[in-house]
Amino acid sequence: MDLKLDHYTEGDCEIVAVEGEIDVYTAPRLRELLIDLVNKGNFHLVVNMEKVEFLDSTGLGVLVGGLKRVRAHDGSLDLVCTQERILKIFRITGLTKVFGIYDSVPEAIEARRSQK
Amino acid sequence: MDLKLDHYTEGDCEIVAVEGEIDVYTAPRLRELLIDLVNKGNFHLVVNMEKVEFLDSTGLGVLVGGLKRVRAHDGSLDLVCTQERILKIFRITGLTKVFGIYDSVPEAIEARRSQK
Amino acid sequence: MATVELIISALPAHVRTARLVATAVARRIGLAGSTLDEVRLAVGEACSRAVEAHRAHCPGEPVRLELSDHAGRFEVVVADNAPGGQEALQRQVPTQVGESALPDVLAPDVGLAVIAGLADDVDFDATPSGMRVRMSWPAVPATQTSGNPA
Amino acid sequence: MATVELIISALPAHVRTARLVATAVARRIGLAGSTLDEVRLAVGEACSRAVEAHRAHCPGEPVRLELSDHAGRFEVVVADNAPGGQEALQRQVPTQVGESALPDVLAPDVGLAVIAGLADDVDFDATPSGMRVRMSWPAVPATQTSGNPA
Ligand SMILES: Nc1ncnc2c1ncn2[C@@H]1O[C@H](COP(=O)(O)OP(=O)(O)O)[C@@H](O)[C@H]1O
Ligand SMILES: Nc1ncnc2c1ncn2[C@@H]1O[C@H](COP(=O)(O)OP(=O)(O)O)[C@@H](O)[C@H]1O
Repeated sequence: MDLKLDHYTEGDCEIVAVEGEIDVYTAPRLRELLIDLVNKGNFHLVVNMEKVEFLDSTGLGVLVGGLKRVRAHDGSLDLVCTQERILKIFRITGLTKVFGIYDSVPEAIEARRSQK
Repeated sequence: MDLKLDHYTEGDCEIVAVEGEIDVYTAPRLRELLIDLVNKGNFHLVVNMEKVEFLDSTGLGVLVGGLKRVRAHDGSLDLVCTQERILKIFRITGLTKVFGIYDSVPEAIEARRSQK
Repeated sequence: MATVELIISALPAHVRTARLVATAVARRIGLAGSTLDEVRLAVGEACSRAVEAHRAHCPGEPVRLELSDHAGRFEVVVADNAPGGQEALQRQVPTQVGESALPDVLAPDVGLAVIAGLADDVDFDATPSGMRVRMSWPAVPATQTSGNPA
Repeated sequence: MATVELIISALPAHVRTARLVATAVARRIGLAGSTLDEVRLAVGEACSRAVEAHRAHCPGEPVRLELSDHAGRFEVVVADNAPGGQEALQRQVPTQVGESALPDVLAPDVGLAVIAGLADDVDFDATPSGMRVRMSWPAVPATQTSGNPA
């Protein structure tokens, strides 16, 4: 129900594993984590959303904010998501064109590598 | 969440297996089943409450009604229940003294047999 | 956490909505385990009683539920507009259903006895225009339980 | 099933209570699957928006939610007392966040766009004294789904 956040390094990416609900109540914690990671020099982020049960526009706002931040350092913020109910809100808002959205963490890392 | 009812014969007892929530919304269905069983000549009932998640005084009322009914035919209505949160309401209302409450269906059947 | 108010039309199905809300708010305030079971059952009893009373006397009017967290306590108030509450309270809530006087169906007053047996603190207040059941439990400060152990 | 009304003080945690109630009532009315997800998200968006607007303008006032089932539709109305709704609607709800204009945080208007994209039917109504978001979905007759298959 609540939000669970975890992160670990994989190659030159920092993987952020999110579990639970990202809404107006929990989004501030995700925002803090993203800011913290960027401040510590992690400019290539992959947010794994496979265990996200709920995401609203507040959560989208935090992801967009994170993207702006890493881009200021020529970085990237990609997403891993295959859940239709989560993808829907990205589609409604047109954000599927803004984020790289991948089917798995290895795919996201691989895509990042080949873009360099 | 909702109420699931099942019943089967075991020796001279009819076992009623109840699953879910017995409250003001679902209790009428349990009442109907008990009345129906008694009308069909089942006067020794064992209600298995091990999978009951919620029981309120409406549900208690249905069990008490069932007990009155079988007693009118010199029958019995015993309960199987080990869940503390369900037993609590029987204790508060003093109904632990009115119903035979057993730890398992075989124990309830055995107790019935030895009482004859 | 401040107040949540729930207003339900007098239908048995909505008693479940009321239980759901009371349990969810209580859990968020930090109540857990058997206290949460007590809240669920006591709120359910109060709402069933109110809904049944409305169905008998004023089926078109809604039942009100107020949940709040103040002075370190989680408080639930269930208020109905049906007459009969005073009489029910004067009948002296029977705490125990005797073997000898086994009723055909339990009197609705048994619900009141159950509430009295469950709530940490309870106050029944009836006038000819309705009854208010005020129940409360000690609230665990949310900070102790709201954090994620991860 | 008739009306349920929920009145929440303007706190983010209560948005979850509102989602919980809306989802539970919708499910009981017979909504399921992706429609239930739409209800949860649209109601969440409307309540988040209202709660944030109250926090900015009138933190002491509550947000109201009304759930009803009539004429074959499940309807949810979220009403707030904060100003600014008219301006938000006049800004012409952007349906798509463009790559070029990547904002620092999404404007609260995006919530309105999400609601418009999710609800089967939606109606925004704003006055200087507040905004009403009325959303509805076709309701499956309860008889089709409420029975126990067992
Ligand atoms: N989807 C739902 N619709 C209606 N009522 C529900 C729903 N989910 C739970 N409830 C009610 O809310 C109460 C609390 O449920 P819940 O918080 O899930 O408790 P638990 O997890 O201990 O079973 C239950 O008594 C149940 O009646
Ligand atoms: N105990 C709870 N306390 C607060 N909110 C809850 C609780 N349970 C569920 N919710 C909220 O209600 C919504 C619906 O929950 P639920 O009916 O359990 O959906 P699902 O079973 O599809 O996860 C969720 O978005 C969640 O935020």
